[in-house]
Amino acid sequence: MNSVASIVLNRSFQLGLLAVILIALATLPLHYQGYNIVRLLNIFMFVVLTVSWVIFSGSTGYMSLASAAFFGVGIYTSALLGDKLPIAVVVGIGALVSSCVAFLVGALTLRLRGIYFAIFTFGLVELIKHLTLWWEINMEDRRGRLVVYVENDIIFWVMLSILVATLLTAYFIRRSKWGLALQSIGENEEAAAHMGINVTLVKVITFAVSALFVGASGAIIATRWTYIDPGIAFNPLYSFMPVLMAIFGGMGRLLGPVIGAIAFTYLKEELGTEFPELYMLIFGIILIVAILYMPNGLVGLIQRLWIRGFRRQDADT
Amino acid sequence: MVEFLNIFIGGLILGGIYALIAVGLSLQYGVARVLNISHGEFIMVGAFLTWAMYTFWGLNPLASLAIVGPAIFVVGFVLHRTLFTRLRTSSASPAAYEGGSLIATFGLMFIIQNLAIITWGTDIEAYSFLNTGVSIFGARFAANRLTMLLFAAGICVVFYLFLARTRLGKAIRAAAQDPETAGMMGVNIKRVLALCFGLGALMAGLAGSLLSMCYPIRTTMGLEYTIIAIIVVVLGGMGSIVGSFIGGLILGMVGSIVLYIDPSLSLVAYYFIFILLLLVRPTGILGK
Amino acid sequence: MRRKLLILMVSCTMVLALAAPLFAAGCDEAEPEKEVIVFGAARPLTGPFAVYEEMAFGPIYKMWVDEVNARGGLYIEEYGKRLPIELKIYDDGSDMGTMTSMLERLILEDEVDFILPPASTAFLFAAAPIANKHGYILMGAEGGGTTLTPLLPSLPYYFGVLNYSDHYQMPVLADILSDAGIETAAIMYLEDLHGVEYSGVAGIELTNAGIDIVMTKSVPLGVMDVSSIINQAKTLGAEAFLSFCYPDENFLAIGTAIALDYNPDVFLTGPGANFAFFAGVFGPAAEGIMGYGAWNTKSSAASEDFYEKFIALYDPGLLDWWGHNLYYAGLQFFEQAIEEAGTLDQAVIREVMATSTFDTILGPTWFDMTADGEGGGLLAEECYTGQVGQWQNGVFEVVDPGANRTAPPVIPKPAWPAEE
Amino acid sequence: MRILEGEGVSKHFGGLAALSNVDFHVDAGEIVGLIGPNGAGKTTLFNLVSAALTTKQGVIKFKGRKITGLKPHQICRMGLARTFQSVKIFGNMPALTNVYIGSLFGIPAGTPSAYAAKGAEELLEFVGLSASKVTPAKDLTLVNQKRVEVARALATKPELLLLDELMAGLNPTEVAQAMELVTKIRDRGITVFVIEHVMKAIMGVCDRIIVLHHGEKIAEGTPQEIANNRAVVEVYLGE
Repeated sequence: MNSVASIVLNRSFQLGLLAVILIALATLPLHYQGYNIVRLLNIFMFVVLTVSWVIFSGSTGYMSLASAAFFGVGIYTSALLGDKLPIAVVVGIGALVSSCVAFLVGALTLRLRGIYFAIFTFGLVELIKHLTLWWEINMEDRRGRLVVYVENDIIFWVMLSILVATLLTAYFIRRSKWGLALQSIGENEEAAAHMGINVTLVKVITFAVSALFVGASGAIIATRWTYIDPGIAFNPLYSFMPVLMAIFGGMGRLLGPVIGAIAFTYLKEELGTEFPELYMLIFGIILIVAILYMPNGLVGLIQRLWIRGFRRQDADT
Repeated sequence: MVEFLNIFIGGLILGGIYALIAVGLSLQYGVARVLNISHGEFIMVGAFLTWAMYTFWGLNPLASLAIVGPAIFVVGFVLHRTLFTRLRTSSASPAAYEGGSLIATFGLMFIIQNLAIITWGTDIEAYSFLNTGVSIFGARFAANRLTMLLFAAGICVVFYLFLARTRLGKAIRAAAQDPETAGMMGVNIKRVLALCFGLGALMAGLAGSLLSMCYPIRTTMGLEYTIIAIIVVVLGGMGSIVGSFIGGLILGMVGSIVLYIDPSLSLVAYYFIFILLLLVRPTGILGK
Repeated sequence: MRRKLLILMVSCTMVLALAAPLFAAGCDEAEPEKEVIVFGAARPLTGPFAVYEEMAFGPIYKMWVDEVNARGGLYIEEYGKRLPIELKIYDDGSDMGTMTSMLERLILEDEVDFILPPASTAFLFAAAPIANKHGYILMGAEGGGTTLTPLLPSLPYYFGVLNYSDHYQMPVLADILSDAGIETAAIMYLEDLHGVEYSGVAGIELTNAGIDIVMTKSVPLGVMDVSSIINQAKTLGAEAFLSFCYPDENFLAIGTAIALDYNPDVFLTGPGANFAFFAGVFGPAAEGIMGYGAWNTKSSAASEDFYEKFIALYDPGLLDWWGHNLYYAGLQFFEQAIEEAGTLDQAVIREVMATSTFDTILGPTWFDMTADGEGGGLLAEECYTGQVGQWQNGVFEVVDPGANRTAPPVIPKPAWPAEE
Repeated sequence: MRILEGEGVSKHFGGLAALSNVDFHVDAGEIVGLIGPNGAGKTTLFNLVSAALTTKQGVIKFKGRKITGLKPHQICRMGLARTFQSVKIFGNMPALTNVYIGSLFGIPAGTPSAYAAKGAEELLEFVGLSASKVTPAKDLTLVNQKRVEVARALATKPELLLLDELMAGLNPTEVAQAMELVTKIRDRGITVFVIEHVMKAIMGVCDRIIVLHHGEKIAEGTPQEIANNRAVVEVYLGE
């Protein structure tokens, strides 16, 4: 046991394992064209949304419900430019535009705290949605747009790249001085400011960085949806889902939101297909049970069971 | 003059609807600290109960208020005594409780909606009740909408008096200010919080009953009303009953004016005002 | 240390759990003998579009499947026997992302034999290219519209069934109105694909027919008061009021018009007026209101039979006098095309559908394909039982000029019933 | 040398004047006390100096440079640190991290992290908390939380330290320790400006005392002078 553990805990072994997983995922579309490509890329997308949300909201404690706005901006970028530019460029532009929107919003609103910030960001999604709608109807006399078609394996690779970028960013922010600043803002913003942290700058930039990935994933996933309109692009569901997934997984460490998003997406799809008539009921019950019995999320629960298991093992030997 | 009345009374009616939708949520968040995403589901259930009783038993929708209100109150009260009380005692901090209860109400939303779909299906239901015109100084209004306004105003006044004048109402306000101190002063905090949640649900149910007189209803409509309620509550100031009423009226008036100028801008205007107000005065019109 | 180990084990487990189906999918099992034909669909069982599943295409495809199975299934020559139909319905929660994924899941993972369409025009637009990419026939149900028409040449597997704005509702409406001497019309439309399209097409068709559009106002989804619009239409004295919205707004418009005593000669609404329960909701006030459509039991003997079958199974209030006979006829057509082809090969069936005429409850039924025959098709104009309907004495009469007409239009419509 | 000076500093909340036209100064190397009854405007003054609040009336200068209009983090990096009346620690972080953050961000050029970590440990030891390095700050006693705040403020390498009621709620032994700590801070070459209610402490440790009442400065002088000042005695006894 011990020797296995020491191999498993070896850092280069871990990195190697990660590399193997990454290569396995990246080469998957080369020899496989089935639905799991779609399933995986949906999971990637929700992991990106959730981890991006956690990068900013998880540490600072500002609960953002703006994900759907950034996501929608990405989607619209794709709808507007998808047939004019290479898809990688479109994704990049989607990311940047989202990020700029986030920067502006952040600069305007980050003095709002607690539930007010959450509700403001939510209102923002609706405002952008209705403005776009109004613009399309009154200025362009149309509603909705067809999005350029892209092969699933291309979407998969782009989404995988966004995922890797998101995870790396989240990981390095967490380990850096910047992450410490974010955390101290979450603990006590006033004290952080008096300790020499430029809280406004830190918050706004982090907010903008987190929106990069959300916008990028919106831009690429739009090509799968083929047709979009403001109601579809700025769906508040995409604001709530990352929050639910992060809390479901547990926010203590990076792995929590990742596992939360994976488990949640998987569960939702399987329940929706296995029990289409009852899945909302089951899903609702799972949510309530989870919040009652897993205060630290899925990861917290696994950890508790693990530690208990270890104790028993220790007692046995 | 007629145009002014059209806009003004039209605004009052809309405002009354918005206020009614929001008051319950305001109480639930302001006192019980639950941002109830399933609020709209309670509205939906109230609407469907009223519709069902009218369609199958011929019961007057206004009479059904007396049944719908208490029934939904009991559901809300029991939910809080079981689910939310447990959650509150096991939460590490008030912030954790707010987050946790948010998720729990999401769960409730799914559960209630699914049960409603099983019971009533997903089609549109509607019935005609008092669908005639009433003339006020030459301006015409739908009788059912005016009735709804009167009842909404009446319910909100009674509710306000209950909070302001009765012993129980004072206990609720004390709990809203400072639950711990209120607890020490002999207020049974668990019961008061459950009461608030129940009352919030009751208000949602009544709102649903009244709404069903004027609008078609669907089992999937809940979230739309929750969103309106959140806007009004934030506009008025969280936890302030009077604030919700004023917030509703302002939104209604603005809505009425914008509908007169350019209907397509009405929702844009709502969210614009909402966002502007949050920037200028984040605690809402009557917030502290 | 333990924590790290734990994290690692958890991630490995998850990766394995995800990878497992990949390997499973990789192993080819021996093809078992074909026992059933699976029809799959991503339908909105929940969310705002759930109403479609309950009232529009939902009851029809279920009814059709039961009937086919009662006959023992579809006879496929290739297998030399009848194969019963099995439905595989997933919930898309009225979310575009879920719908597109579910559709691909049905095609790629479940490998269903055929797919049925998702609900609403926008979703149909999204589904059509996906179906086409995988070579699956997509018979459209609730939805269709001008936006899709220019794409038809690139969508050989798409077969649209429902009639819509310029196919051929608004031209017919313009004829009806000009025949009745209507000179002015007011339009209220919903800010969505449906509303924008109808108001646009109606604007052109009515103006061509010499009718003056005196007002065009759009309302957002979720509008809670339309009195200013009704008041304006009343002030302008518009002889026809056209509400191109969904039931929520259409019902609101009618209720408001009654309360504000605006009784135009013609009152037409989009989806809402075409449902049987509409007459129940509005009672005598429904009298004279027009809607998209249309068919009724007088349209043909086959319509009468279909009506009887429907009400034996479902609440009569769910009946849709616009699309139900078309959806059913579409499925009957599909069924005969499959049997005629004698195989489950979609490309073969597609050719049969594009070139054949089959008998359905509409009578002889065929699709008009795009010019070169290489694109998709729309149900031929001659097959429709009507384009515009009007409530008269509790019946949704077809009031089109010509052979489809079941009753002449009543214009001006009767006054709203007196106050009780 | 005047390290801190204010001229005509005023602050209104709504219609209420929390501070009106206050002139004050602190010389380098001094320990200056700021006293006054509750609501006299003491914390408001600290908040203005550290930019937690802003005002357009009056000028505040630090090391001869005008600092009104700057942001809190800028003031901190200029070498002016503070603690808070009600402790504002980073509760879920270990005590050491609290201090570490101060040294990481509070210095203009930033400190190399290894060096910062070492400095942080040293400062924890300085305030007598080397035993609780890894304890989450929220689990410490109030006294120790206040000490963490002091160490955290010191980590930003200040030239002037504002201490807001360091001794409130402490028992006599702890007050004595705190007094000793204040002196030790000054011995490190840091000027100290303190708000205090514990009279014995402030009289014992301060070189000079400023008295505020209803937002106005009513007296200034050595502890001896203040103790004998009639206006001050009236304010305190008349309460």
